[in-house]
Amino acid sequence: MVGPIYIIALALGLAFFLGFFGKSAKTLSVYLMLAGLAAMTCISGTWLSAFIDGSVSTQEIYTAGFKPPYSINLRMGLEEAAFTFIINLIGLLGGTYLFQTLKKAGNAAMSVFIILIMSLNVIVMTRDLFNLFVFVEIGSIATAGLILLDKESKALQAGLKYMIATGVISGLLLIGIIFAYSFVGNLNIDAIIGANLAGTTAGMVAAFLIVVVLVLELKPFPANGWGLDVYEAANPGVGALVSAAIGTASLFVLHKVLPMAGESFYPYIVAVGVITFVGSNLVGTQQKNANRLLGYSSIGQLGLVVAVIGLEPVLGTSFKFIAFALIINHVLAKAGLFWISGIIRKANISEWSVLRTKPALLISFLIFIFALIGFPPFPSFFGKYQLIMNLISSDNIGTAAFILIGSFAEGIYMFRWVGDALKNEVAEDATESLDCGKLNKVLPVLLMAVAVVAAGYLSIPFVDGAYSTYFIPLAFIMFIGLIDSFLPAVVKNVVSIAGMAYFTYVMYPIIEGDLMRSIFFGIFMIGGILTLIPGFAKKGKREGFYPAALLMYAGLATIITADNTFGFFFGWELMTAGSYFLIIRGKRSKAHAYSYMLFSVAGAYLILFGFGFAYQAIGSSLLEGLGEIKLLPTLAYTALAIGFMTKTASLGLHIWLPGAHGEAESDVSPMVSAVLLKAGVFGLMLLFLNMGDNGETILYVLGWVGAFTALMGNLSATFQEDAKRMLAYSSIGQLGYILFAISMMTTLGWLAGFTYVLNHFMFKSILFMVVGGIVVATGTHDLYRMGGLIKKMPLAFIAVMVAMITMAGLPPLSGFAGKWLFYNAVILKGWYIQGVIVFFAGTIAFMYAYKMLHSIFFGQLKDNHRNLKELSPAILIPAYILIAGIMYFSVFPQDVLQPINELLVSLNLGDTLTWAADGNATTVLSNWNGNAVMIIIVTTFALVLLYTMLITGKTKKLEQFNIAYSAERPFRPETTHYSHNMFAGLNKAIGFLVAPGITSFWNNVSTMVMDFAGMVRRIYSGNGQVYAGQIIVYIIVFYFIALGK
Amino acid sequence: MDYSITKFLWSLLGLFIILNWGMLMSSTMRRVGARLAGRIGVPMYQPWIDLAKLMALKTWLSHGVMYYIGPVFRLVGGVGMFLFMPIIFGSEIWSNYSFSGDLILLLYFQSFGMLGMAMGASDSSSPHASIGISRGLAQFAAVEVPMTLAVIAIAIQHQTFSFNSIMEAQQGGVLNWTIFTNPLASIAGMLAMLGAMSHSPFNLVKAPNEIPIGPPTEYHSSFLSVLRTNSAIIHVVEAALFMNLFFGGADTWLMYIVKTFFVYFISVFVGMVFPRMKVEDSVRWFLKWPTAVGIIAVLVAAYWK
Amino acid sequence: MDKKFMVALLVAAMAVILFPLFQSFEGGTQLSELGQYYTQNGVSDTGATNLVASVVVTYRGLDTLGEVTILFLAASIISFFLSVSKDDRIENRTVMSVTEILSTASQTLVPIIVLVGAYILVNGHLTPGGGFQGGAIIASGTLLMFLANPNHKLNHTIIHVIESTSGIAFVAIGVIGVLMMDGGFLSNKLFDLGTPGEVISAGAMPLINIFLGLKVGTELSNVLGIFVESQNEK
Amino acid sequence: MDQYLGQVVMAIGFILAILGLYGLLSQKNMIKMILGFSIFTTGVNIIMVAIGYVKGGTAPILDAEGNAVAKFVDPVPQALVLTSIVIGLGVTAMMLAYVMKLYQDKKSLNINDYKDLKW
Repeated sequence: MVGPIYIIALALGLAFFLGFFGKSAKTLSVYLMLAGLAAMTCISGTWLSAFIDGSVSTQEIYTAGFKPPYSINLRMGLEEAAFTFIINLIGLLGGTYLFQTLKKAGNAAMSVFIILIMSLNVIVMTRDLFNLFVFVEIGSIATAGLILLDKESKALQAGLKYMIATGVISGLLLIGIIFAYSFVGNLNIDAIIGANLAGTTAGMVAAFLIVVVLVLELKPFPANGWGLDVYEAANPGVGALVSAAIGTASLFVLHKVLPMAGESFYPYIVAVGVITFVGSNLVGTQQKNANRLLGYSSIGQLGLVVAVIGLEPVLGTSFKFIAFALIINHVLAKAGLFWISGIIRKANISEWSVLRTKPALLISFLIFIFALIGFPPFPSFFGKYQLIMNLISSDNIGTAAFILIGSFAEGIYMFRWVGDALKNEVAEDATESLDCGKLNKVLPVLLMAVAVVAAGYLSIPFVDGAYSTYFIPLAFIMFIGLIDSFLPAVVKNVVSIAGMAYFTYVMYPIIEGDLMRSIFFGIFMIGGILTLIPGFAKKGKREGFYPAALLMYAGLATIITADNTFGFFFGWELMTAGSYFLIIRGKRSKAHAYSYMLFSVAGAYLILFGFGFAYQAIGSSLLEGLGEIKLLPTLAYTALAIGFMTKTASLGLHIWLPGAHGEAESDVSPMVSAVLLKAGVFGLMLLFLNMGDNGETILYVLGWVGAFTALMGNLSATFQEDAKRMLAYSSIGQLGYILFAISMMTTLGWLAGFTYVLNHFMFKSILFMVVGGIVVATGTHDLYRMGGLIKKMPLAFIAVMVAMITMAGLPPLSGFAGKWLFYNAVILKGWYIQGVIVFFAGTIAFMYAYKMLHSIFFGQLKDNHRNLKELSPAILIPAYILIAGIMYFSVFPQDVLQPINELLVSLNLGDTLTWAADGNATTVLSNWNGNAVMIIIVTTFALVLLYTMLITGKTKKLEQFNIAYSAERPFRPETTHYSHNMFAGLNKAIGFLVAPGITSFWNNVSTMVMDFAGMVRRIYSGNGQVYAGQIIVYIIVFYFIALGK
Repeated sequence: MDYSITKFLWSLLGLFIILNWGMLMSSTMRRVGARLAGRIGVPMYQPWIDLAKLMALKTWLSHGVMYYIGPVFRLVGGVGMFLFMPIIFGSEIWSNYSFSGDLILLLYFQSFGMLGMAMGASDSSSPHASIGISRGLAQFAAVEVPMTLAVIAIAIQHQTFSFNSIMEAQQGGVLNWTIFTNPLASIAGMLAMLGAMSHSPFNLVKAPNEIPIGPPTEYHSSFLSVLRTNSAIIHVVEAALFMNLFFGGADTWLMYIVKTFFVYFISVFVGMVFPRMKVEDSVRWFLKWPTAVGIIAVLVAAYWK
Repeated sequence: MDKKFMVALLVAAMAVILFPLFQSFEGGTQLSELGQYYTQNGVSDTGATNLVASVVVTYRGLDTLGEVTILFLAASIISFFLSVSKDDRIENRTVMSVTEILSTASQTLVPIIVLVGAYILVNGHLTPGGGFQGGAIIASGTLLMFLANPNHKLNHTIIHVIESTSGIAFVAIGVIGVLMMDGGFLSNKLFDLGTPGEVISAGAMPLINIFLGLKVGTELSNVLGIFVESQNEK
Repeated sequence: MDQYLGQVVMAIGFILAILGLYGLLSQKNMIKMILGFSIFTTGVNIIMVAIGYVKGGTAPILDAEGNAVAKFVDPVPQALVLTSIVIGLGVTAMMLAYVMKLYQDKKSLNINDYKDLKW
């Protein structure tokens, strides 16, 4: 194996050698430089693989032939090998990426480039403090040089600021080092660590200076204006190096040197890291410049790792994995993003929509962003999960909370960016500035994207509860993604449905015997297949649709089949990501998908937070831990409940839903409404079953929340003019019922809940499919622009009517089962007033049911709809399959409800309902025989119809306008279709209840955060001197907080 | 579960009695109203004449399938309500098909006819029909609140939703009637009844006199006869519902007739005294006083439970 | 508040932080562990009588390599972005005329300065001095030349060749140390250590000092040259 | 005097470093800032030298025979300071080059005029 010292020799020799060429042979020089970098990568790579094999042990490299501490020594161990490999790889790919730029800049720039990478290698390997200083300086100067690659005025300014800042801190570092030498008599890092430098006051000051400077090298918030300017002004290729390679090396150094300051100093490093992570991401929310935004994000991510480094004593054996996962994730994703930025060459993130013209880059971009936020299957997901678990297990709840807040803040700007990229208009001349003709620019980006996925896969063995089977559906989705651009939607639809059916078949045995899981699994999978069928009505390729839909369903399936919190959370995040991509496909969905994502991410972090307590309780990821929470159970359960309620869109957390569901594509709405929302219900059920006595208060509060959600949702639906938004609000209301029902925690309540879950799944699928199809056919969302369609679409009308009768809970259809169970449950539970609110909501539901039926199917047919035909069978077939389901449930409710009843009794929710053999259900309060009701009503209907026909006889159909209308005969359908503001009277009376108070509440919150961020970022005044002053202030404040006592 | 033909015929007989009693009651009230206004009014047999005439008129015209089926829905709603409620307390013959459900079923089945009717009238394409329906639904929603509160209060009080059990609890003297044992719930319930009966002041839905608004306006001849039949039935059934809940039910046909007349009379009498309200006012009114009374009733019932 | 006052406050606070360091300093009572080792074993280890030189060149040779690299970097970067393209260059800019004394003196002094530099450089392992010091003195000769004639042109090709050659030689010596002697990078024991005190002694140290001096001298001169030439921009 | 030589030099080093820092942070003129920086690094270098001082010690250079004739000062800081000086030189040269280039751009030496990047 080639000695690591050759990395230095090779790089320096090559750098000096390039000097021979002067200004000539530039192309050759670039190739030489790349060859050198490749050789360096190979050297560290062979070491790394040898260490992973276990065929070598840690090597100490002595220079000058003397043993340390008398001479400088380097170390090559597993960690050093890994870090140098990352750095060299980024160097190699970064050099490849910068090929043209470096060639233009000349041989000097290439020398600087290779020296920079070399210095980072030495920084990682050296065990001598002063040697570390020298190579840190080399790195700084080389960076200052590379900043100038583009020779712009801004870059010059940034470079000067950078030099001033690094100059000041390196002087202080030198003072620290020389005094450390004075106290210990040695410059060897291991010797200094062994010597208890921090034991004396002065020794502590020396150690403080060393550590604080190394922290400052990582640009901690808020003393980091100089770093941000570099990110903004430098060539993105250089930004990638600064963020990925230099940041990585600096982290390693901090880790190496930190023990000098002693155990007691670690918490301050944690604080520094967390403040940086939260602060930088928060301030970043105001940023629109892509490179500067990446700077904020880089600084934040590095801050997170700094915090992890400070947490080393706490994290124990997981430390290395967590730190490495976060670093590798940051390196790969951030380098990739910077490189994309260099290809896109658009300063403002709102212009990044041009990415859509390059699908490969767009997918890479999305992979990087989702990796940064910590979505599966990327390494940061694994790292963050384990980090939060360990933090809460070790009682560092505040730290965990702040880390999650910081992650959320990062999401705020990252998803705005994604939204811009996916939805903004592409300007006509936008592609002109693109610089992706050269393979050497694009290839590194794609490599990073592949690498970050691979790194996620490699993380599996390190996290408790992670199985490689979670990647199987992902592999299928990747396959669909690969064929996505070539095949028409029909083929992909068939493949997707087949894939889902097979997956269902394979996965079902895992949950067989668990009825609760089976029900939800059935809803997700059968619902998934049924909601995919309307896709046959769509034409074209529908690029991106199938990967997204399958991602969502894969996530849903994983949630159900997982036996541990990790798997659950893995599925939860997959589902969130998939549904986000589905929702954002709608024409006007950008803002709605954004708010959906923010609520989802916040909810997911709350869930993760709550899972931490479960992990704490049993020391593993198993779901059983949820029932064992002893540490702050109320906090944990509340966090989990709120987290799940972001998905069920309960009152206060619902504002994303109407837009997200209403504006989604016609076949996406049933997926995200009828199917997806049940994931939140499943989560809540799981939670409630485990809360035990700790949950009494929470359940009581949630009962009220559910009741008001139902009222608010239904009332808002009544006042909607937009057909799909009406259905969306209706979903909020229905989910409110469900929340209320399961909050009762009784057999009857839960039975009602399950009835609602099943009914809502069926009727909302039908409604969204059919109404979605009608919206597409008529070309309008507005109910008052439709009308009279019963004559054109009788089958659609019957489907909607059945669904609406079910929703309204009228006997004899299955909706009444829910109502009946509800009444019984409410009285037995004693939640009377809440119950009345829910029943009031129920009667209101009746109103929008009528409004929708009337406005779409009755009244006046519009002139431009005269040529409409019945909806496509692709929509009607799944709708009628679901109607068959409703009918079965209505006629034989006991077939469905009796097993569930037995399940609930076995769950100790009480035995309060008995079933007779003839289908009569009895509680202590009441009885109901669904079977008999159906027989009687059908018979009566038949007899009455017969009677009516007898006395009426054969009729002839009237013309459309053949009505008396204020003594005039109308001639325009528009003037005679009563639909707009239909319930004006109700609105006048109680419309104030649904004044958009909650929306404005959240608007105010977001404005406040934004204003705060805008205020804080004023500290980045742009003045290099001020930045230097801020560094000094930072040191002073840090000193007086940490050592002031 | 008795689905025998005998049972069916007994129910049919009950239905026939109720239909005629409903028509008689309606003509009585019309006469009472006329006298109050200083007119003579229609003869007592007028409803029968009207019904016969309407049935005899064969229509040729329809706006569509739903228009045709709307009255059917409506009548099924009325008949169904009748069938799901026992007529005479303690009588197996006159228990109808009340075994299939109880108060909850009845409360929800009320809407069945309404929805069908609403759709049928909508199918006529006349905006006036839908205007009337929208008002009716709004008012119905508001009325349901005190109604639900009253029902819940009674259910708490008697710990049952079963008609038989509720009536049973009220046997043994006038003072055992809910109106005396639970006056607050009864007040809320009776106030709700005023709305449910759609008489003045809560009859903007039909508003028969001033403007041609509301579902019945759209129907003529035999369709109207179906609706008339239903309205006769439903008035009695509604009154019987309140009788069963608050006035001890009926253990003989005589009591049935007396008590339903009395309940029905209350609603008509109020209508004669108060002028019609706008729909937003009636919504506000129902959500204010009757609801407040109902909430207190529930709280009191829950307290005494 | 006045900005300067605030800065003064900051600096004062900084002084407070640094004060314990000053306070702990006892004025030098004894040698550190490392210092002791070097004074006792320096000569036998490296064969150089100048212990500073033995530390700089041998014990901490990697630092020195880094140091050279920094100069190289600075020179490269400055040349990269201060270089003036031919089109923008004024060939001979008019400058204030230099006095007779200065120009004459420079002609005599420059060779002497270079000679002194060379001496210090060659004897670096014996007497105070070494590659850096020698190189710096040589560069001061260049400075004097520029002072005497601002339009003087340095021959960049020669400078680059010397610079690169000596740099590569430095690295090569280091690598040979690893390959041949098994002594580690930049080992001094390439050649016989010889008799301490003689010019040809101390193993590779004199050679390294020479390359170091050449490199430092050329790099500093180069930086000076670039600064001067950058003034020729139109 | 000899008794306190170490402390005196050390004090001078600290004072210079602090003054240099003050200059760097308070002067608007970028050349003066760089002068401040130079003074700061000089102060640091002096501190380094002072650290190596041993009372009564001489330069760590042996006599011609290679024998220690006297008590030496510590050679390590002396070696380190050499490196430190060169680094300081490199950094200062770079800063000056930056300032020259910036001046060509805007014809101003005031640091407040170079705030194009912020927030």
